[in-house]
Amino acid sequence: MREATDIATYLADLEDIPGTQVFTAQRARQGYHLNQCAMSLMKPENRERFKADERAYIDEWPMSEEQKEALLARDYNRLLNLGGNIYFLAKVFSTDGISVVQGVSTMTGMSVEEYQAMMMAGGRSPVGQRSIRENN
Amino acid sequence: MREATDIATYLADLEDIPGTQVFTAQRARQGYHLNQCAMSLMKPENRERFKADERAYIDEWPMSEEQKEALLARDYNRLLNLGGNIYFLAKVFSTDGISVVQGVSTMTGMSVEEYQAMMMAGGRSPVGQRSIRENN
Amino acid sequence: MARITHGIGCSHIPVLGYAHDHGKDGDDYFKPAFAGFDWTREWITAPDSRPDVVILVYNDHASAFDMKVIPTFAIGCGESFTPADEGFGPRPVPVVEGHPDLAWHIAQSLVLDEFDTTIINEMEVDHGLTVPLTMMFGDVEKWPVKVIPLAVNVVTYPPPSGNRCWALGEAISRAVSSFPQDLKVQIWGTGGMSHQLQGPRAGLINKEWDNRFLDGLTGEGQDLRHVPHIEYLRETGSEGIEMVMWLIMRGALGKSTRALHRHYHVPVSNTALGHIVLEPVDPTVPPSRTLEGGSPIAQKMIA
Amino acid sequence: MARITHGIGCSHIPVLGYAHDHGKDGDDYFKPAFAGFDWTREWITAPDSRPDVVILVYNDHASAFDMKVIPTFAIGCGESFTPADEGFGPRPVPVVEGHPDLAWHIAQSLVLDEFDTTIINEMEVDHGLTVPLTMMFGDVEKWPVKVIPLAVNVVTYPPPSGNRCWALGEAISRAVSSFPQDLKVQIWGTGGMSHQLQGPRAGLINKEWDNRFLDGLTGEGQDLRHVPHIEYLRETGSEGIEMVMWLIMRGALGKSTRALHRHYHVPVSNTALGHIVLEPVDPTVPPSRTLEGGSPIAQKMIA
Ligand SMILES: [Fe+3]
Ligand SMILES: [Fe+3]
Repeated sequence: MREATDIATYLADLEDIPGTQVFTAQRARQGYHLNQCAMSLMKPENRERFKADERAYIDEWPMSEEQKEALLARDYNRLLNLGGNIYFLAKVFSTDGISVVQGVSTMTGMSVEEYQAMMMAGGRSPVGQRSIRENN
Repeated sequence: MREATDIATYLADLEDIPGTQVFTAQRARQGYHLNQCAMSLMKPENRERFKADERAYIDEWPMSEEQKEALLARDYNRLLNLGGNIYFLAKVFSTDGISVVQGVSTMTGMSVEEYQAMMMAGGRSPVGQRSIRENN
Repeated sequence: MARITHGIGCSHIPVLGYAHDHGKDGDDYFKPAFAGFDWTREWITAPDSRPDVVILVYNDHASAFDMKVIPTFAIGCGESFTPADEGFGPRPVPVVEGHPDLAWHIAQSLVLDEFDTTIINEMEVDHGLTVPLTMMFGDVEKWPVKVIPLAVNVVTYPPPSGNRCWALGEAISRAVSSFPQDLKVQIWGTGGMSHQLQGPRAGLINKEWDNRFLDGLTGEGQDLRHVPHIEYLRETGSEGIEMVMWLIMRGALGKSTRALHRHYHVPVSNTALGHIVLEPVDPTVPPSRTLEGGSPIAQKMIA
Repeated sequence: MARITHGIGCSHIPVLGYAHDHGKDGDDYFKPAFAGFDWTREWITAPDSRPDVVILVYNDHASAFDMKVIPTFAIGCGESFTPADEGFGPRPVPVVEGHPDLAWHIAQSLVLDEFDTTIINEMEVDHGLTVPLTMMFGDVEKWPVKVIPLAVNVVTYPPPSGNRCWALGEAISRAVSSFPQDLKVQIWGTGGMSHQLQGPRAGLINKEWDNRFLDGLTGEGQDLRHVPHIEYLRETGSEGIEMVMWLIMRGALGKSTRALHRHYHVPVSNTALGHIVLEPVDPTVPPSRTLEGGSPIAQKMIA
């Protein structure tokens, strides 16, 4: 029993959830500068500079080209895959003047209207969404 | 027994040591800006500004007049009494270009030479210096 | 002596702050969400139940803490805390006044009790802290309570376990009851309930699980302290993990509780809104096993 | 698998860094202090005993952390750490390279093991960390080891208890031995021994107590974990409390140890210099009582 209780087993389980990227150390490390860059948009003067020239602004951060392209494209699923964290990326939603619902809906493959209709109907059911290996 | 184990009893004991100011929360709060000001002297540009006009520099910090006077006078025992912490105050030693031994000796009522001689002879004995109430 | 009189659980959904600040709380969409707080707003300002201080357990959402420093438990010991600019200007709500005397007392007691707390003297506070204040007190010139922020890392994995959170609550109860001033203290656990803000699975809601969780907070049961992180993630969405913070609140209430009020509403934005007001029935918490002063040698040193 | 091969205790007296950096380590005053490290310098670079990584337990002296944020235990997970300017320019020593893989592994394991660690990704390191590196490795172009800084609050009261420090060491040992890469890891406890830098009582030295402490680090005894803070303060001076950090090192070595080398010298500046090299005899540490994965529900979730 004791052997199965270490951090490695714990972490392996976190990868078993459909459509979900848990913000583990590995992702935190990969996305470090991406997230720090997104967080810098909390300052109004940085938001202005970002809006004036997005590419120039993000070139100040030591991110990978892939991360930069995904950020310019507002491809949030890709950003999550590259170590982005949603609370940091939400500063980009605000900068773009879109709501959290709008931003989040872009990751689901639904239109905002479809996503909102799903939420009004009680949200996405956990059935079939719990585990990749158990398919439940 | 359990009643005697809370933080209040713990803290009361810390006040029972001769010639010693333990850096408790109370002192940390009282000395907050004094210590932050001393720590700012880690930056070379701040050391220059401080040396150019000490009073003007420390007036930028919301310290009490008593703290300011003690700092200008390099009265370290008084600074400890007013919430200063030695690791923060040591940035003032460095700024003044004096060694830690020199700075520390000023608090003991000895000359640097007397203090150094005491250290060379094995340091101050703990005998009689352990407890005010036990006088041991 | 100070004592913990009640615990409150409450989601801290940012759009509720927005709705309140822009006078939209009467709109059809928001009305049922806010209506469930009418009872609490009346109760919490009544002379018998009004608290002097709230220990407000919440998480920072990349506002005060960036990736440079990630404390597991951080207790705000400052005089006051300013609302953060989360990307569209700070919320137009009062500055939050702290209670440094009690906060430092708790912080010091926790360290002696072998909780490895981080002390914070200056920080801004985001919707995680200000939205629950708005839900409870509405539109005020000045918050009618002092607030001790207790920030918990639930963003970078792993967050503290449910068991550790519950145990922290127990230690907070011990610390509060050794504070000499006569104060009524509430503890609030915030965040949740089920929600997921990321990826193709975003929008997940689990009413059954959330309501079982609310059930589990009352009575004598301690099953919730053993729910592992992976269960929150699978059942309640990636952001449902915030519910571990409610367990700090529950742990601080002691052996058994009863609910005075309960409210659940779906949807608010992406999230299931939950709210509960709990009263201790038997507030006993276990004695510290670990307090430095509890060791025989320490006892001998203490006159 | 990674394993903790040895523990080292070592004072981190700033003037020794100064003496080294200015070529004064051969001076009459400093020579006996440095001479006690000759054995260690040879031993630690020998192929059998040279470590790949050092977990370096130290305290920051108002260099990286000001009064705004005071973490009890902070683990450096960054790629590298630059020497701090403590008031007269940074020491002319190499940048300290971290081991983020192992550091994050330990940090995560500790949180699951119910230690409320703070993760630090960017910080400067002061004499508390760089002086022990100099004492062990001398004048080098590049430190021959990776270093994981573990900063402990021993400045603002209360520091963690001796028992908590020892238990943290045990948890670090468990974490290291679950790291899959084959690494020789040393753990160093630094600071102390007896000294007081403040007030009329400054200059206090207690050779008897210090040497009993060194004795207590070897063998099977665990008495040191129960020494209360007030005893360090009374017996070893206000800055002698730094010795609690040696207990993290000792705890990580397990059930029993033996000393390979020992050195004690008074005075160096205001301080009693102590140094010890320890080898585990029986490295067993107790299993975690608290690991989230240890709960039956978590076990069921783990396939
Ligand atoms: Fe939240
Ligand atoms: Fe030190």
